[in-house]
Amino acid sequence: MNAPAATANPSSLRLVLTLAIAGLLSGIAIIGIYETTLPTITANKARELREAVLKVLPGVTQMQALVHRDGELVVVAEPAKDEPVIYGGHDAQGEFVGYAVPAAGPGFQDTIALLYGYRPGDREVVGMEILESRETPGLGDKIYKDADFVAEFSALRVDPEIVAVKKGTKTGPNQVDAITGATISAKAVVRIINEAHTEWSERLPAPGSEPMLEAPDSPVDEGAQ
Amino acid sequence: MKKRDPDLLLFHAPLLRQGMTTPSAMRDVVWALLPATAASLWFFGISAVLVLASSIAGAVLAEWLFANKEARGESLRDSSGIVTGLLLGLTLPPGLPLWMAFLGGFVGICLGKVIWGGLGHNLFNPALLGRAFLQATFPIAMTTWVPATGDAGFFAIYPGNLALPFMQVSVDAMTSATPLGLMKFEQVVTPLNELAFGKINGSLGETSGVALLLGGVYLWARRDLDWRIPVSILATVILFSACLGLFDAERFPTPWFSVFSGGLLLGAIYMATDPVTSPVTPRGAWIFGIGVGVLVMLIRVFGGLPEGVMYAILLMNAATPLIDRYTQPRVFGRGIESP
Amino acid sequence: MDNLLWIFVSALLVNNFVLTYFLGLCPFLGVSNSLETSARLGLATTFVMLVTAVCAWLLNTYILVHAPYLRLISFIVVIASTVQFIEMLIKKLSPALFRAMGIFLPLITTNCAILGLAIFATNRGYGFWEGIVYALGAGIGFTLALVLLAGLREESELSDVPALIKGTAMNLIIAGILSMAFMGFAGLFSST
Amino acid sequence: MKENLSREEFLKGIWRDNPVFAQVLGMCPMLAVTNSAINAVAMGMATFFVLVGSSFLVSTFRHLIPKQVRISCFIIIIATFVTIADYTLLALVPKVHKELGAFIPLIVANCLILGRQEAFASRYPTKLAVMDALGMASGFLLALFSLGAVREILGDGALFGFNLFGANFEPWVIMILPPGGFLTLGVILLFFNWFKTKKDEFLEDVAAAQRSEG
Repeated sequence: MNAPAATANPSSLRLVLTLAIAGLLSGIAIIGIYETTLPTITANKARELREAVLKVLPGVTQMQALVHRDGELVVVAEPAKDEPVIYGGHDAQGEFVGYAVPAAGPGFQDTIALLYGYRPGDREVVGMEILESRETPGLGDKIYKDADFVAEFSALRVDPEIVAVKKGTKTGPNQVDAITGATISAKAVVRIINEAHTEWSERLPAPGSEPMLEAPDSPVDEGAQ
Repeated sequence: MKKRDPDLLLFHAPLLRQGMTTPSAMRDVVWALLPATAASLWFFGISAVLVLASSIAGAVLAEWLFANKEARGESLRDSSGIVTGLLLGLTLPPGLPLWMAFLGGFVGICLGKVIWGGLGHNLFNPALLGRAFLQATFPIAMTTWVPATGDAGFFAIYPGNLALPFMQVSVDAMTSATPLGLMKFEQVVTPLNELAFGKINGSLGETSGVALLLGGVYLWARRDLDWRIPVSILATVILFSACLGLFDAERFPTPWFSVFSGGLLLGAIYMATDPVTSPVTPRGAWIFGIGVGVLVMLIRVFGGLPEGVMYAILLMNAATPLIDRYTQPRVFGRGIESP
Repeated sequence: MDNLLWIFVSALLVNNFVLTYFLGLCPFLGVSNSLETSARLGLATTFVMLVTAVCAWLLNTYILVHAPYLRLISFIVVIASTVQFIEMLIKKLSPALFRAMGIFLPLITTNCAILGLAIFATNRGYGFWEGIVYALGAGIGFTLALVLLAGLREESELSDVPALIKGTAMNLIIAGILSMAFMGFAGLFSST
Repeated sequence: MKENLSREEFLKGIWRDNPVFAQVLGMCPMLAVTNSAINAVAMGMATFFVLVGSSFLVSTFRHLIPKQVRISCFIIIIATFVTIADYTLLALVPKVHKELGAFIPLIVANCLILGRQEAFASRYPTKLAVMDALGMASGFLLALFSLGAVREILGDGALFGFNLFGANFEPWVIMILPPGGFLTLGVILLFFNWFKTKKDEFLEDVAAAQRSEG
């Protein structure tokens, strides 16, 4: 056996020095990899977000981040940490189409995070995409795997509030057919959207006076960041 | 080998009074289940026979395959495999594919008995383990409730029953919700007399509360069951519902609805009382029963699932070693604080 | 964002650290073969979890916003030194408690449940109180799972478990059964 | 002789001392992500990288690291490799990274990795240490893959996302849920035990036969 060759009683200076050097080298390595991968990671995230926003707001080709500060909705390039943010979607001509609102809340198994598109002019939810969920495979995961259920959110009135009803008994424009066997998951999605809507509706400006698109895309340039 | 003082052994259940043998106790349970079985045949026809037979076959096959050579004859004769299969079958939906019922019986015996070294050593109720496995494995099939055959006649088989092994049900079954599901998701209350006498949707055995109670009385009269457990479970459920009713009578179920709906009676009388997997001391039995009652109501009212009897009993099975340990009359005697 | 009751119940039962995230299995499989040991280990872990949650919140709020890449390293260093510090503190203040808890403290340093708690709380963006409640739920849930498993395991060691299954395989299967039973808690308090 | 030694170090990790099946090490943070073969392999690869990398460094610098602070040094080295793996996966395969989520940083707490540094890499020359790490890491990868494959085949009717049994297969959902992880590993260990017992019996029979002949 080769015992570690360190002497029986190394000075404490040596101990501290070893740790310091190890820490320093590790720091350099970590910062190195962080700086190298950062551009790709940021680009990936931006693309993912963009794809989700375009999905929940049909007809949208450009977007900008909006936050609520001092009683009005302002355009920001980089929202601060922990600041709730929504996205304004505009079509190719720069006309405002709707908002994409991220929301989250408890589901059947764990937190469900989603993004929904909202057109304030029609007071309608026009699209919904689940970003994160651990719902039961085969049942609860229908909230994103079942195209019929997702399609329920393509023209859905928010007044007085969205309601999930037993499958096949849908009567009003504010009702969603729940999923047989996964009522809780379906209701959770509806509740999350309702809560987020209540929270945001008072912060949104009157229809027609939405923030203008500040940095229009150079002629539609998909994928480039 | 065995480390403890033989006086302290409390796991050689089933603990029986003198003159009783395991086969006779098991046979009593089969007799007691007759009314409920008959009710399930009456309401669900030939499908009930097929589902029950499949789960019994699965259980008995597992028992036979894994028993020691010497014990093989014995373990079959004490008919505990049949009881497990029958109990499991009674908790299954009538339209369940038969291969799933078979698998449930097989897995129930494997997980519930074989790995523990056979009857008397298991810590969980084998029938409920089989059902929990099926519920987790085939959540859709296990929550597809077909309505009672009624007019279609005794020999009408639910199409779901005949799915090929490992395959899905290809036909869309006519489904409907159980009274608990109706209550929880649509706020529809099923009238009490239907709950008590049957013809409600649900698993095979839970359709008629009265039939289950009859069997319970028989078991009690034969002294095969510790009356403290069903009594404490039912009392807890009634009290819990009554308290909730004080807050909001509209939203929460009434006490009688809670008792007669779902698998509560089946679970409280036949499964929670399994002498092997419930505490031995009277005080332990009360704690066990109250625990089951509270968990059932917690899951039914505040949980995501409409029914929680199976989970409540399994969870209290898991806690039984702890209950036994802390309700022993001062044997370990160190007054360790209960965690 | 999420309400506190749900965070607590979710960490305690629905998403129990041991039974659904498989965190902290090493103590279950390796260390705890008796009920008392498990209970003590669980309590010690809960305590360290609470302290870790506070530290993680401090780190996240004041340091890691500027240098997110140091997250992992700083969490490990903080957990290791917290455990060391608590050990010294307990030794000084209550030798009896130290004797009861002492040997478990170093083990906790390598318990993935602690690091897991810090990372999950960060990923979920929990604030101060949410973090505390989350840690409390996770810790008590860890203790509960460990104690239940230890009770079952003690009992199973006294029965004629076939030689092939005895040991780790049996413990894993018991854990699987318990995990199956805990599935009944899914959705608890999620709609209130 | 030297060649044999390093081959021996490599092979022992794959079967005889397989970290999961034989030593039951390092699976706590890993079981959670073995619900599909692809996740299991991704996690296994990340662990592979971390284990081999840190064994190489630890063994190369083993004479420079004082005994008193060796554990801290090991942890710093391991954590650095884990952070590198984390960012690399996030940049290259964001989809897989999302599935593995918070479990990648938890590789740090894998007792297998720290255990190999303490028991092997800090005592032996670089070549042997790397062989040992390669063997252990391959054994670990193999174990994770078999778990992930069993769970995905039964739980989803597919392997690496390719459907195996046709559209009508009824998936065993429990297999991709947590209880399935515990039960599958339990059953695999059972088979491992069974195999070992059979092998021991066989060897004993052979030995007995030789004795009686001799």
